[in-house]
Amino acid sequence: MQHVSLIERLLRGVALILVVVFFMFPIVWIVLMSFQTNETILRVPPSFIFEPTISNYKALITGKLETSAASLEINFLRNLGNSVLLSVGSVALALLLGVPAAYAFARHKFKGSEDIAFTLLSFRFAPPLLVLLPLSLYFQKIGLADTYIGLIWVYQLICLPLILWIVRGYFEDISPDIENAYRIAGHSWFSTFRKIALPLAGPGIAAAGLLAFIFAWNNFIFALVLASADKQPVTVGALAFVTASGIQYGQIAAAIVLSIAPTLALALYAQRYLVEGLSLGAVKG
Amino acid sequence: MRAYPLTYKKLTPVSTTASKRKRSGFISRAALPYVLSLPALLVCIGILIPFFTAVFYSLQRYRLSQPWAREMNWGENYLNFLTDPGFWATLEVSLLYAVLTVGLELLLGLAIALLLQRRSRVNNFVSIMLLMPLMTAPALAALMFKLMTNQGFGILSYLLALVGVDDFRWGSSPDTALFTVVLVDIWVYTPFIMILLLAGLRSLPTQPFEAAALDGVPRIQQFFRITLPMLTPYILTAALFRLLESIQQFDIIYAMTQGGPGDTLTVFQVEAYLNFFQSTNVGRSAALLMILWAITFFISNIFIKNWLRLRERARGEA
Amino acid sequence: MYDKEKSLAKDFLDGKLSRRELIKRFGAMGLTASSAGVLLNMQASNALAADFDWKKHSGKTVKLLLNKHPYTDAMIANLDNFKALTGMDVEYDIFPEDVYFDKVTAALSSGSSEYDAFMTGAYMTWTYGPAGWIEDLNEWIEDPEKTNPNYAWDDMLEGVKSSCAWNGKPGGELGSADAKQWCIPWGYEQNNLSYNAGMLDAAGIAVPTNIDELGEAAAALTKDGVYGLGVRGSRSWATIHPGFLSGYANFGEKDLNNDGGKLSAAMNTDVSKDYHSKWVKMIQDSGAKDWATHTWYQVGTDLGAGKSAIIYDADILGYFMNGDGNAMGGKLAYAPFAANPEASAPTPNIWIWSMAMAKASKDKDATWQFLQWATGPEHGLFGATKMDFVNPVRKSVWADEMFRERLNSSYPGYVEMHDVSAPGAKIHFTAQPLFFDLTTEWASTLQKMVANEVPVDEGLDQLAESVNVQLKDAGLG
Amino acid sequence: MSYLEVNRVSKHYKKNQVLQDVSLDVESGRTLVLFGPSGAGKTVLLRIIAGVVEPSDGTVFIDGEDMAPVEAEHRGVGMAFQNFALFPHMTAYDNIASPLTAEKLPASTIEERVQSVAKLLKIDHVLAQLPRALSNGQKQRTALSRALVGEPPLLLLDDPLRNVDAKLRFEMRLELPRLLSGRGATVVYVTQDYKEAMAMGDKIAVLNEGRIQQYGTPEDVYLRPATIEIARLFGDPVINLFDVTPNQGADGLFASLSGVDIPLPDLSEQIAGSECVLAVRPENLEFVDAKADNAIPVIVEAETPLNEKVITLAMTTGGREILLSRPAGAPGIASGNAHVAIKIDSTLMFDKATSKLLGSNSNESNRGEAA
Repeated sequence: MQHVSLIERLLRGVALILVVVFFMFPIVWIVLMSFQTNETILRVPPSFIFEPTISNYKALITGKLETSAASLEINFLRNLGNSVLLSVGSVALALLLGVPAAYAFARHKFKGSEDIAFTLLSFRFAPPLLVLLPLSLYFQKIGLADTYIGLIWVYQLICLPLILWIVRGYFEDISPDIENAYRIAGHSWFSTFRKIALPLAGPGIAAAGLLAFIFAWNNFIFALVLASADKQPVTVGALAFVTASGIQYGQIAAAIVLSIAPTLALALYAQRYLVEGLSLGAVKG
Repeated sequence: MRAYPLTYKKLTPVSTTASKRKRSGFISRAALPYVLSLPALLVCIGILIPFFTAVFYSLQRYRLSQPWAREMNWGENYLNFLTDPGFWATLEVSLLYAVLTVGLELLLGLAIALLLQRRSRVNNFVSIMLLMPLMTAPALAALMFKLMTNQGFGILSYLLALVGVDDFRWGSSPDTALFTVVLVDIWVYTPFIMILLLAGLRSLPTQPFEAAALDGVPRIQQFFRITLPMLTPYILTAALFRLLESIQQFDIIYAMTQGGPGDTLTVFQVEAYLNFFQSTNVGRSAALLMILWAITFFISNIFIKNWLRLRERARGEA
Repeated sequence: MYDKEKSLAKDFLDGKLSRRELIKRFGAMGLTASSAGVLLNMQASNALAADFDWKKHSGKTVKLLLNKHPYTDAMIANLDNFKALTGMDVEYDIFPEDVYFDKVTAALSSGSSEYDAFMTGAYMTWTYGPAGWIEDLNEWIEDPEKTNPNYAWDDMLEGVKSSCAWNGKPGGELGSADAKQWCIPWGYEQNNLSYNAGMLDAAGIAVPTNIDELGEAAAALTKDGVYGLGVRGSRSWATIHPGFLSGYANFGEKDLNNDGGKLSAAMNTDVSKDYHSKWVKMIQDSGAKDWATHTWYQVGTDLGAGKSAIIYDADILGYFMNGDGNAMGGKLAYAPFAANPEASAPTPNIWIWSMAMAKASKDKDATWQFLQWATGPEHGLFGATKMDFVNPVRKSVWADEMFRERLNSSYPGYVEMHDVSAPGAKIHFTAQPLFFDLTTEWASTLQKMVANEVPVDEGLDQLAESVNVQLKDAGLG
Repeated sequence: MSYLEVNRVSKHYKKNQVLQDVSLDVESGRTLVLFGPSGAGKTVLLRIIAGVVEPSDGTVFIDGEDMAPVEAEHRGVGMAFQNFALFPHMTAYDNIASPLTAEKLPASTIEERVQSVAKLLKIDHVLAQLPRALSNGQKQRTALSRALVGEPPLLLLDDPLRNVDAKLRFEMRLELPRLLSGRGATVVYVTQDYKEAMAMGDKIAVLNEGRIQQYGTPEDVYLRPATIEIARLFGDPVINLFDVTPNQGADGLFASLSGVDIPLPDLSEQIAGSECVLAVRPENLEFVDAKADNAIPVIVEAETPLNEKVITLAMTTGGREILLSRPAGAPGIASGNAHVAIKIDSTLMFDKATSKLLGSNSNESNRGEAA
C-alpha cells in the first residue's frame, strides 16, 4: 500500500460521508416516515422528533386500516408473497435454463452460437412494452394469462439473458484443460459440468442470480398488464394507498420499507458473492 | 538425488480391453450444445412471436378505438415520424437522458469505487449500505422522491428553503424536471455501476501498480495509464447495461412527471405507453417501440463487438 | 346473520318500529350504524325479492375489476346482501387508481373474459364502446324480464345518465335518441369550490363567484406558505376535465366544433384565449409550486392539510378532506361556482364512476343481475347514508331526508352546492375517440403556458392546429 | 504390436491448419516423444488422442480400436497437462483420486492407491492442501500422480516439466524414465527440449507446422536429421551451416569454403553444381595447425567455457560465424588467428532448395513424408 497523507485520508473520509449521506438519506427518511402518522408527516416544518407509531406496519400486516373516511382493505402481505414467488421462481427457472445454455455457448463453439447468444442478450434490451401487449393476447389464447407460470415465463425476459451473459463469461474463464482433465480421468461430461464447471463458476452464478433477482423484484409492468390483483407484486401493491379518501403516506413509506427489506436481506447475505463474484467472469475482459 | 525403487504395485488397469469400452451416451457430442441451449432458446422463442406481432402492428394504421379503420399502411407510421416534431423531441430527450444519467453515474460510480477499493471493514460495510438504493424498485424510488420533493412537507424542498432556495420546483418545472428525474436515476443506479467497477478494481493485478510506484509514477498518471485501461472492460459492461436501460427509462419518469411538464420528458417508453394505454393508438405505439428497439440493438451491437475484442485481447495476454 | 337482528329489521320495514328506536336497539346489541345499515338493506332487498326473480342466476359467479375507491368499499360492505338476495357469488380484483385504467385497457384489449363487469368513467367508454369491448346496456335496462320493476332507471339524474350514453359517432351528442348506454352511473363528481372557511374568514375574503374574483381571492390567500388555489396540473387528461373545463364551458366555449360529423378544434377563440390567460395567471400567481405534477390526490391532500385555501375541483375531494384524519377536517365549506360573471348558473363538467359490462363476459344476464343491484336505488341509498358513497346519482337518494341531514350537519353548503349546479352538470366534452390524445396535449400546452414557455394565444393556435391534424389523420376532421 | 496408432489425422480451425496428415504408431510399453517448437501442433495431437478434441480428418486407434465414437472418459488414458490443470476447488488428494472415483472403487482402495502414488512422488505430506497452496513442483507431481494413479495403459504427458524450475526439471528428467518404464504403460511424451526428447523417447516424432518432419530413434534424429530445421533444433550449441556449391574434382566432390577446397564424401545423389548446405556440428570442428590438410583460417572471437565443454565463436575470412565445441580440458585457442578443420565424415549435406538431407534415404523413417 502506498503512503497516504493525512490530508488525503481526511478528504477521503469526507467524501465517503457525503456519499453515504446522499445514498442513505432517502432511505432513512422513508424509514422515519413509516413510523409516523399522516398528521406528523404533513407537519411543517418537517421534524425528526415525533412519537413513533407502528400503526402503519400493523395495518400492512393485518391487512386492515381504519381511517375516519373508510376502512381500507389492504393485501400487502399477499403482494409481498407474490414478489417473493415471482422473483424466486423466475430466477430459479432462469438458472435452470440459462446455466446449461451458457455452458454450451462458452464451451462448445457451435455453428451460429455467437449469433444465438447475442440474440438472446438483445432480448434483455427489447423494450418490455413491445412484447408485452401482443403477449397478453397470446396468453389469453393459450390460457397462460393470469397464471404464475405465465408471469414467470415473461420474467425470463429480464432474468434469462442476464444470467446467460454473465455466467457464460465465467465458464469461458475456466481453463478448458481443467475440464478436459476431469473427462480424461474418466468422468462423463455431465459429471464434469456438475463437479467442475458449476463449482468453479459458483460465485459468478450467485452474483448473476442475485442481480437477476433484484431486477425481477423491481419489475412493475409485467404483472400489472398480465395478471389479476391477487398476483400483483409489491411494486404495484405499494400504490394501493392512494385512494380517493386520501393518501396514506405513512403506509406508503412502510410498504416501501417492507418491499426493500427482503432484497436487502438477501444482498447482505450474498454480498461477498456480489462484489467478489463479479470480479471474475463476464464483466471482465 | 536418490532413485526410487519401483515398489508400485501392479493393479488392474482401469480400462484394458477394447471390448469393455463404452461408447458415447445417447446424446452425441455434436448435438450436446444444442440440447443444452435448446430449452433457453424455446423459452425465448415464445417471446419472439409477440415481437413479430408487434412488428406487424407497427406497419398498420391501428387504433383500438377505431377498429373499422384498421388497415396495413406499411411504413406510414415510420414516415410520419420524419415530420413529427413530437417524435424528434422524444428521440432527443431519450438520448439526452441516457447520456446524462450514464455519464454521471459512471463518473460517480467510479469515484465511489475508488474510495472503497481497499478492503476494510468500513469499506465493506459502506458498499453494502450503498446497495440499498439498487434494491429499491425504481417505481418506488420515484414515489419516495416525490414525497421528499413535495412542496408542502417534502424534506428536500424544506432543506432547500432553509439554505435560501425557496422556489425550487423539482419535477414540476420544465427547467428542473430533467434534473429531478436524473437525480432519482443516479440515486437508484449509481450503486449498480459502483459495484461492477468495485469488483473490477479489486480484481486488478497488483504488479503493474507496484512497478509503477517503484518507478515513481505519480498516482494521477497511474490512474490514467494503468487503472483506467485495465478497467475498460468493466466500464464497458456497466455502461452497456445502464445505457440500454436508461434509454428505455419508464418507471421513474412516468411516476414522477408522466412525461411533463409540457413535453419535457416524453421519452420513448413513456410516449409509447401513453400512446397505447390512453390513446390506444397501437400502430404508432408499436412503431415508436420498434425505433427504440433498433437504437438499443445498434448500441448493444457496437458495445458487444468492442467488448468481445477486449476480451479476446485479455485472453491473448493471459 | 342473527335472527334477532333480522326480526328487528323486519319490524322496522313493516312499520312496527321507528328508525330512531331501531338504531337504539341495534346499538344495544353492539352493532355499529353501518352494519345496522347492512342489515336494514338486507331486509329491503328481501322485500324486493317478491317482485322479481332475483334467484334466476343462483349459483353463478361474476367477477369484477374495481378501482380502490370508497364506492368500492361501500359496495363490498353490502355485498353479502347481494349474495343472499341472488344466491350468486361475486369475485373482484381491486387495483390502485394510479394503474387502474391501464389495467382495464390491458385486460380488455387482450380479449380476456376474466372480468364480467368493471368500473369505468364515461370518457373511457368512448374508446371501449367503438373498440367493441363493452355492451350497450339498453338491451337489459329495457327488458322487463331481466330488470326488476323497482330499478327505476328514470330515477337517475338526467345529465349524469345521458352523459354515459353515446351513439358511437364522433361528435355525436351524448344521450341522443340513438345513443347506446355504454355504462351505468354509479357515483359522480361535480366540479365546484371547496374552501377553507377559516382562511377566508381570517382574510376577510368573500367566497368568489366568478373567475376574476377567484383569481383575486386566490392571490390574496397566497401567503404564509399557503397557496390560494388548488387545481390539477399533471400532464394528463385529468387536468382538463375538472375545474378547468367546468369554467371553460361556463363561458359557452367548446372543445371541438362539429360540422356535420367533421370535427375541428374550437379552443383558439378569443373568449377561450381570455379564459386560458386568466387560468394560467391564476396558477402562476397563486397555484401550487408543483402544480405541474398535481393530480387529484395532491389537490385534495393539500386542502385537507391546510396548505391550500380553495380548490376548484371535484366536490368529493372537498368532502373527503373534511374527515377526521385531516388537519383541516371539519373546517371546509363548499360553494357552487360559475366562472362566467354573466352565467346564470354553474355548468360543472362531471366525472362519473360507472359500471360497464364486458363484451367478453360469459354470462351477461347474470352480470346484469349484479349491475342492476349495484346501481339500484337500495344500494345507492345504503351507500349514501351509511358509507361514503357520494355523490349519489339518483334523485331519490338526494331527496332522502336522512342523507341531506347527514351532509348538512358536517358538510356545510354541500347539498345546496349540488342542488344549484346539478341542472347544468353534464359532460361538456365532445364525445370522440381521440379524447385522451387531445386532452393530454391540452394539458401539456397548459403546462407550457404556465411555465412561460409559450404565450397563451400562440399556444392555443398551435394546439388547435395540432388537434386538427390529428383529427384529419384519424379520419374525423 | 502397436498399442496406439494415429492414422492420417488432420485438424484445422476454420482456415488455420494445425495438423496435417499426421500418422504415428507406438508399440505397447514404449515411449514416443513428440518433439517440436511451440505452435507445432503437439498439444492438439495429444488432445485428439485423449479424445477432448475431435480430428477434422483421420483416425486414432487405441489397442486396435477406432476411437472416433469413444468419449474421452472411456479411452483409458491418463494425461498430465503442461499447465497441470489441477481442479482448484479440490484438495491434492481429491485431485489425484479423481480417476479412481470415476471407477467407483471402494474408498479404501482409493485411499491405498492415492497414498501409494503420492509416496512414490513424495507429495504424501501435502495431500490435504488445495492446489493454490502447493509449490509449482508439488503441483507438477500432483498432476503426474493423477495421470498415473489409475494405471492407464496409455499415458499422455504434455510437456510436464515445462513449467517447473530448472533444478526440478533436472531431477525429474532422471526420475521420470524409471517411473514410466516400470509401469508397462505406453507413453506419448511431448516436449520442446531436445535433451528431454533424447532422454525419454524410444522413438521421437519431430512435429513442425502440423506435419511430422521425422520419425525415428533418438540416434536417427540426432545423427541423421531429416531437414536443416531438425538439425538446428537438435544439438547445443546449434549446428554450423555453410552454403556450398559442390564441384566434381579429380579426387571426387569438393566444396570451396573460405577459399579452401574441402573434399566431400560421396553421396548417392548427383549434387555437383547444385546449391547445398553443409552442416557441421560444433563438436566436429577442431583446431588444427595452419599446415594441416584443408585447414580453414579463422579469427577466434570469443570463448565460453561451460562445465563439461568449451564453446568457441570464430569468424572465417569470408565473414561467416562458426561455433566450435571441445571437451573441457582439450587444448584450444582463446583468441586471434587460428585454423580449423572439419571432420568430414561426420558432416551432413542438405539440399538448399528443399532443406532435405542428402545422401541418406531419410524417407524411410519418415512416414509422414512418405504418405
